[in-house]
Amino acid sequence: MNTFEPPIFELSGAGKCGVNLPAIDVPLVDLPQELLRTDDLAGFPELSETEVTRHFTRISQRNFCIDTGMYPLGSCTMKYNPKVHEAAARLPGFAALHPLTDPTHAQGALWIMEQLQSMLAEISGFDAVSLQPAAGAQGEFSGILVFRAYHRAQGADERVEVLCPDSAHGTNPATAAMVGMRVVEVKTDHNGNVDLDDLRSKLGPRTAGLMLTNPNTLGLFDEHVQQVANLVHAAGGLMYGDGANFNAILGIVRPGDVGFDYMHYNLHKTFTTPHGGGGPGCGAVGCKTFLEDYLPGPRVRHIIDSDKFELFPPPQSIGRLKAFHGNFGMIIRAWVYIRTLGADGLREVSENAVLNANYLRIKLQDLYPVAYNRPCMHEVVLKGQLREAPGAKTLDIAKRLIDYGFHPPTVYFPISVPEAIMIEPTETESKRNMDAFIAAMRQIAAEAVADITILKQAPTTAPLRRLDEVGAARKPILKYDPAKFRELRRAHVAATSNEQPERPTY
Amino acid sequence: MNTFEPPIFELSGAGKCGVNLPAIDVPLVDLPQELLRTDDLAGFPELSETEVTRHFTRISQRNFCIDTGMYPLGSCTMKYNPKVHEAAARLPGFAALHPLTDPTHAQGALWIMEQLQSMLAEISGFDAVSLQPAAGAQGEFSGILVFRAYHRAQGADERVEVLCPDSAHGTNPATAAMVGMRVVEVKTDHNGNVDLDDLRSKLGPRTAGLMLTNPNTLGLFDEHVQQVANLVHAAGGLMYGDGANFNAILGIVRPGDVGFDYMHYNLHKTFTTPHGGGGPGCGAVGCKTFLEDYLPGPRVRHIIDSDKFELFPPPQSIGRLKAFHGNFGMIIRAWVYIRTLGADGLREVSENAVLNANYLRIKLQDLYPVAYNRPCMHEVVLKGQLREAPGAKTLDIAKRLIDYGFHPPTVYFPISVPEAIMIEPTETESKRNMDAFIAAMRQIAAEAVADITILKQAPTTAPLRRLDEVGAARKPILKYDPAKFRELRRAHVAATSNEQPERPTY
Amino acid sequence: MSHYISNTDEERAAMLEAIGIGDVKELFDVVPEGVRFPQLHLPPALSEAEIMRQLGRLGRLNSDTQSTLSFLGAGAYNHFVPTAVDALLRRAEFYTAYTPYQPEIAQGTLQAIFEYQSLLCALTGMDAANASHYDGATAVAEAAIMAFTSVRNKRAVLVAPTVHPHYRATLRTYTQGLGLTVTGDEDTTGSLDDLLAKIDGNTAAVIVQTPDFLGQLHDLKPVADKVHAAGGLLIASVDLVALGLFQNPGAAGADIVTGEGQGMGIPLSYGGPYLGIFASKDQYLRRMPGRLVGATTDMNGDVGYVLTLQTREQHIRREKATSNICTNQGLMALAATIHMSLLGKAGLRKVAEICYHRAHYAASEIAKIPGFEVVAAGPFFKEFVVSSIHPIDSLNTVLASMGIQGGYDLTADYPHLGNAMLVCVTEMNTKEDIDQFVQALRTIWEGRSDL
Amino acid sequence: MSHYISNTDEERAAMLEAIGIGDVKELFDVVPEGVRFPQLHLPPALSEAEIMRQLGRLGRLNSDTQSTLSFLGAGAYNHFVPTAVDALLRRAEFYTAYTPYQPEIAQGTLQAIFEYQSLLCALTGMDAANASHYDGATAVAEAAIMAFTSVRNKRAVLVAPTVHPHYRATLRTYTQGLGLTVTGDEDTTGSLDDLLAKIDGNTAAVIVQTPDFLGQLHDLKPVADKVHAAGGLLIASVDLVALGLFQNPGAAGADIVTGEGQGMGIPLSYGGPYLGIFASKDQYLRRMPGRLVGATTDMNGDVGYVLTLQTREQHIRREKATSNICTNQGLMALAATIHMSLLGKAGLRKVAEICYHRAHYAASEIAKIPGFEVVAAGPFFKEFVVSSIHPIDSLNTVLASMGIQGGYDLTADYPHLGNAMLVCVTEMNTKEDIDQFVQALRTIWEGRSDL
Ligand SMILES: Cc1ncc(COP(=O)(O)O)c(C=O)c1O
Ligand SMILES: Cc1ncc(COP(=O)(O)O)c(C=O)c1O
Repeated sequence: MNTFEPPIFELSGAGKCGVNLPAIDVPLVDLPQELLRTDDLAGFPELSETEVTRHFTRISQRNFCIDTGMYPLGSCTMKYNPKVHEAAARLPGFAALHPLTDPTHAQGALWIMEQLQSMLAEISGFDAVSLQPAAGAQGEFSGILVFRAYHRAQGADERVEVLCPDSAHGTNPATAAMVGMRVVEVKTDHNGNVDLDDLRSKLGPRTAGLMLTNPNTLGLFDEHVQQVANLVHAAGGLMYGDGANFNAILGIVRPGDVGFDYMHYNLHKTFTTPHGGGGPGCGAVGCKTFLEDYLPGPRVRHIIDSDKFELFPPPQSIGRLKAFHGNFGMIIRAWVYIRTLGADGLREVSENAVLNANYLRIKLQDLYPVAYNRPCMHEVVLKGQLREAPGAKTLDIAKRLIDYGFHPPTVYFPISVPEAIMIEPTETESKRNMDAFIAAMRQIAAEAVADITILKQAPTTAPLRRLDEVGAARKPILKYDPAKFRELRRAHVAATSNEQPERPTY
Repeated sequence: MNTFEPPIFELSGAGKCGVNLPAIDVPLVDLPQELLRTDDLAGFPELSETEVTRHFTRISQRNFCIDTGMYPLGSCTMKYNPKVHEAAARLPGFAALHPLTDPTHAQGALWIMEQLQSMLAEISGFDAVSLQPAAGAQGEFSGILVFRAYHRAQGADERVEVLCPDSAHGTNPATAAMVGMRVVEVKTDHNGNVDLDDLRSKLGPRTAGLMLTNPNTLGLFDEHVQQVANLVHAAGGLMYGDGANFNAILGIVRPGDVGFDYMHYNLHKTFTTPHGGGGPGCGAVGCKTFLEDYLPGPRVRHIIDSDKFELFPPPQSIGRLKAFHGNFGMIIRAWVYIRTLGADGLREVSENAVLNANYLRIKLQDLYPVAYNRPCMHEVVLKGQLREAPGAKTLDIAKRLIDYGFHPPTVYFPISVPEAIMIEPTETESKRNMDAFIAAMRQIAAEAVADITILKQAPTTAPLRRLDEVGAARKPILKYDPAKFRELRRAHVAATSNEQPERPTY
Repeated sequence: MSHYISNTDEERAAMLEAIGIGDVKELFDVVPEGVRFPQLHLPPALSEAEIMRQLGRLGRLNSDTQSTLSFLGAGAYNHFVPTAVDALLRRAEFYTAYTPYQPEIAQGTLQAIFEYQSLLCALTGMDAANASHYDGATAVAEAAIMAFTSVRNKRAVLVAPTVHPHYRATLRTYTQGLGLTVTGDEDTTGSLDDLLAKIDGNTAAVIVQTPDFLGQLHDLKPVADKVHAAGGLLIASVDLVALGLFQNPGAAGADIVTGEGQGMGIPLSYGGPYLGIFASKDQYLRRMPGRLVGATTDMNGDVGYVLTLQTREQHIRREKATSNICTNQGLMALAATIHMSLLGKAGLRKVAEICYHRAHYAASEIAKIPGFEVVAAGPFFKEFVVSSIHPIDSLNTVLASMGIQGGYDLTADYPHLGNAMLVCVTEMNTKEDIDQFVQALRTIWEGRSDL
Repeated sequence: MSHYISNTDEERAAMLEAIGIGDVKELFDVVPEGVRFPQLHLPPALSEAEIMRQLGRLGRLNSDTQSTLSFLGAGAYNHFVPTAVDALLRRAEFYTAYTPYQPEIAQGTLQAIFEYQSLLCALTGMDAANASHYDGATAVAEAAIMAFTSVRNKRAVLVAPTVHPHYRATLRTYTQGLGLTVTGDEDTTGSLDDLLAKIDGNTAAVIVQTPDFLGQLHDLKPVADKVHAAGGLLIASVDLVALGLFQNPGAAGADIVTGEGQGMGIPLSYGGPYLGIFASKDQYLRRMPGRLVGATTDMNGDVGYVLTLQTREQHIRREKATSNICTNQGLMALAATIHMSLLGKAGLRKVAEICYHRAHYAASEIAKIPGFEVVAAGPFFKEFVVSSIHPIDSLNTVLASMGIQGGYDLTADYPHLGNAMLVCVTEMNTKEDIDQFVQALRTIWEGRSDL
């Protein structure tokens, strides 16, 4: 069924309105004429509710999503998003609760926040948690700000170097830069661990800390994580844990127990708050006691000798990261998740996630070389380098997977692995679907040998063929403009597969 | 994107469960062994919530629906279903209200029911309303039972003939038969009205009443409706109004004002409670005072000298039509609809519905002959008899419309019109979409001349091609059976378009 | 114009022009002038925010099962509905579609109905199930008609007095014009054995409910044997929830199985929409009312689903149809399908077990309170009769003031039971809830002068 | 196994066998033994019915805007959200998708973002808008950084004291490591003119909010002129709802427009997730943080949408990126897009008008009560300051007992105002509600000894 749908602006008609608003029931007063807008909201569309509903329903069907199929996007933990979470977050007692409500009248919400703080601390082995950060990147930002504040408090203003492995996610170096730190890259050894020699050579009196993802972005648990932590600590640095891959180790090992000082949780990954097509998330952070006072606030605490809870700013806080108290809508979902799974359920999550990833590894590694040949954690990084079809690129393999009904894995990340294909099935994926995915991957390898154009032309069954990204960047059209759309439709630029940029997708 | 999905039974795996149930928190007691089932629920599937969600999400995408496009199914009033209705019906005060709750503790629900009764009576010109019937057909059933009871109360047991126009919907004669009445068919005149001469000839002392849809199923307002009513009444019969087409005349004319004694409302058409893929509905009924005591119950009434409401059975009621008080979920939606549109909004509904239908009529009648050449009401009946392509059948035209992105109109109904195509755009359809529909119909007419196989092969862009309905009926497979499915998949019976049964769809 | 209307004044003017008229009113010239354009006296139109606020207020006037501890059943049950059911039901593709008459673009609905039919057959032991009937009452009524038209020369239907009173009333409404007699329930004290004793050569069908209205479970086998021996059919009215644990009615000999499916994923909604279960053995298929979906293949050989055996139905056969039913309870059947799929084998059994054990716990605790007695003639599932020295209506009024919705008052329907209420316990009533209920009854007993 | 896990024991065993191990534990041999498999001390797992019941209980401990009459705003607003917004947002295709990195199968998300960007540009008068920032606070903070990196050799940012206190705090958090100074708001009594007087050659940007935190509307034009003359940029923080009626910031000269989009279709949710608005003039585009969607064509020439200009972003440029933002507020941007599409031109204007007139009605009524004074230095939109002889916290406590949520207590943030509350009136507060609020204040005044 064709779901083509024009830009909403092309459905507009003068005088239509899609909402049923109340009448003005008070006396009218004068408007401040000099402050009124004078453009009659030019360019704003006018549609009925009927049309708006159809428009967004139709375009929605042009999306692949977790509920329509396997979405093995490495580093993103595209696990099933439980429906009960959606109902919970929409209960009026929470959805209609104003953030500045007197805490006495928001005890239900504060109770949930306090319990989530405690549970996250328990699961990760930290002493204190702040739920404020809006996403992982903001959690990282808070962490490096805390490192900076801590070092300054020790009089070590010169500690301005943040070490990041070459496999690190882009947000790690970008974060360090936003705090005004200098990024120092650390090599990966032949087993996919932090290269200890390289690390030693880069540590020193200017070291603020190391940002480490563990399991790392190669899907591997660092075999020397405790040694790495010891080295960093010995050099006076602090250990930042990027918790994007926490899904591999719930009930398996606590980051706080292997030397991390601070870490962020991606509630929108591990604790399955929905990705929403790009967000929102929650990048709650946890830390050891000695950093607790620097945490971003407000946090929630139990008022001693009472059954009440209150918000408070940590005494030496690096400050507010955003308005109000955090993305509560995500907090409540994560809380429901942990409360309904319990300790055993969480461990099952990780066991199944890791089992599934290793199954894919075993079944694909003969055709698609693994980046590092050892058991992986919740995801496996392969290389799209087919021995018998060197012309096939990871991008082609990814696009061809679409025709087989799968969302492609993350590609070209980590950038340290050439032609990387990073597959994270998550614990909710079935063996049945994984077997179909394996079959598709093997079939694609065969197609690549038999007729590479099948891959180069893919996808052919998606709502659109490959798009001209190069053209999009060369002449950006970032908002609707009838003239530019007319031109675009006339142009019919045929983007060829060779023009496709190869860039990380995660 | 491929949405093929196996029967849910083929996704089953031993030991999986898709719900999170509470533990048994009470002492266990013995089970009555002799009454237990012994088949271990053989054949029952076992899936995770993840899998169940995916299964139903995927199959849902194989449906066309109002929210994805124009659905001009004549007689069905496929208008937009407002989203606020869905929220209203799900408020816990209603959705979680037990029907046997002491009425003192269900006043909110009774208030709504009483007001809907009054509003429906006002809109239609009747004196009393019962909300009990579950659908139009059950409303009809109640009406003919009331007619029977009324005649019997007058000692006229011999009145056992129910007159139905040849254009009547199938439920009309089927209803009469269910009450044990004899159906007498009345002809349609050359203007699409009840043929008065034929009517006169069929009225008599055995006449229980006439079942008339007005506007009728030809989309026409009967030009002699008052005369018809007078004739029926003069013969001692009663007038039943099939309100399926009420959408044409809200605020335009009240059936009670033109001679009807009893009628049903299809809340799931006129008052836009969603069709749900086949149901549920609500076939509320209204009548004149002299029939009120026979209505099906319970009804709701205001308790005199109080601000309370109560349920009561009409004194000479034909009885209960179902358990409890009616499809309250539909009642509340219809109530919201009327309360948010008001009198002016209702009249706009009909004006726009009729305007839209006449626009289609004017734009298509040169190619597709109209059944009756006069202004229509909310729907227009054309004939799929293309002068220059006699090989094209209505079925082919309908199937080809799918490829153009439209749901086909109702076809082969009314059965009194050969190759009928019954188009009801409803008031919520846009001129833009109707113009596209007109263009598609005209294009199809051209294709029929140029290459009839285009039509015979259609649809080609739907999730499936034409299905083998003849085979389905010859060897019915009405439940999942692995062996039969294996056979079916092997058989690959190619159904040809010629084998397609032509049958009413509405 | 309302916010649902998608045309502008300009577009309307263009359409009028195309039609060749100046005003939309002219389209209604055919309507007799004296009655044209009546002024409707309706309350003023409300905005969306206003209506939702008013609904909030009205809703709070109702004591729903979330705001009280409810022990009310009697044919409508407070069973657990997983959030996933409604989340899927709310997909517009399902709920804004019509009956699947164009199978190429209605496979979602058709496949769901096919799966529904299959699940029901597995649960009931029948060969075929229709796509739904209105509710448990109309299903049993139409089953009686189906039995009557399936067997020859028998004009009597026997119905047990323990069949839901609303079902028995509906059965009488449905059959009043058909020249068939409904008897067996005149004496509400009558047992199943009394009913069996009434079977004779004129008996077209016997209707038995299990668990019956009073909660008791019955063995259908002896009933089936007796009625079959007399050439009639056994119609069983069942609770799908009980079937997770108890006797498969088909295996026990039932010919037609009906029931109310509300307990399987459908909210209470003050009485509807619910779900009429309708299933039978193969030999009665051609007399079955309602829609049926069958599996087939398309022109490419791909498996698909279509409405089938439509020659039974009103739109084809008109006055010769097996029933007049058209619109059914499609979306409710979908809800039950999703619900049953989520529960699966293990969940179905577990829900039934929780109900059973909790109901028995409640019964045994209530039995301990002086002034209350549990009246159970045999094994029961989730409902049981409690008789009391108190009139039930006053008892329930006091309970309501304690935030508890007591059991159904049986006084009117089964006067022989005296002051009796039908208590219902499901998986939604925790032990704590039950203890609170028991405590409330005890308090009432202790301060009995208050009534 | 939890009900989310889709594999059976058998399947798990088969996978283990394929991997060549006997127990899933072996996969974790790499984890240091001493810390492997810790026992987590978490509360026992609850069933779905139990968690929903507990949430019901917890929710009722909160005074939400449905259970009280709320006049609280201060950066988070009780605006009307049509049901259609959430109905569409709940489509799994939208909310369970990831960032649209594979455009062929993410056109739904991409087209929606493109439309969002377009709507924001129309509303703000900017040339480009990003796909969202976290919230109004982070948007203004990153706008300051963007301005700082866009103009050369200027290291100061001036911020008006009437910018939301949380935004100013966030701005300081964001800029603490970047060697740029934030000033202008040291004196909370300072006017906009005082701020303009501080502009000098080192001023990279001036940040002004309109309507400001205290509800006042400002003319941006003189600010823009002044800051442009000094070579700096004007960053405006706006309320999208006000833009339905009031000054187009782009037309008035703003270079970067940020704001909080919560009022446009997003529930209060105790403070988040909200929507950070971020838009700018073309010349600053290459320094813009966050995602951008552009229109293009596919291999067949069909129009489609892709993420574009990604070389600004962290996943490409790493430490040289314009920001570290990755996950944003995509679904909230979708909510705002649907909301704005539903409102359209007429609706946007009407909502702003209702807020304006009702707020002014409330102000004029409150001004009539002895003991209360409306403090307004100029035109306001939907919020205004009321000073009182009563301490605001005690006033609000009394109001709460009357079912009313009073205005935001300004005492801590703006001590110079004395006992002052920020009262907010939106289209959700009817005249009747306002009258009730006014009556409550009057009652408090009359019985003032109660405080
Ligand atoms: C390894 C890693 N680190 C950090 C992030 C950033 O988290 P967020 O997108 O929540 O800001 C991601 C997200 O993709 C990630 O995969
Ligand atoms: C003219 C007419 N009459 C009666 C009916 C029967 O109504 P229902 O399907 O609600 O039983 C219909 C429904 O399609 C109809 O179109």
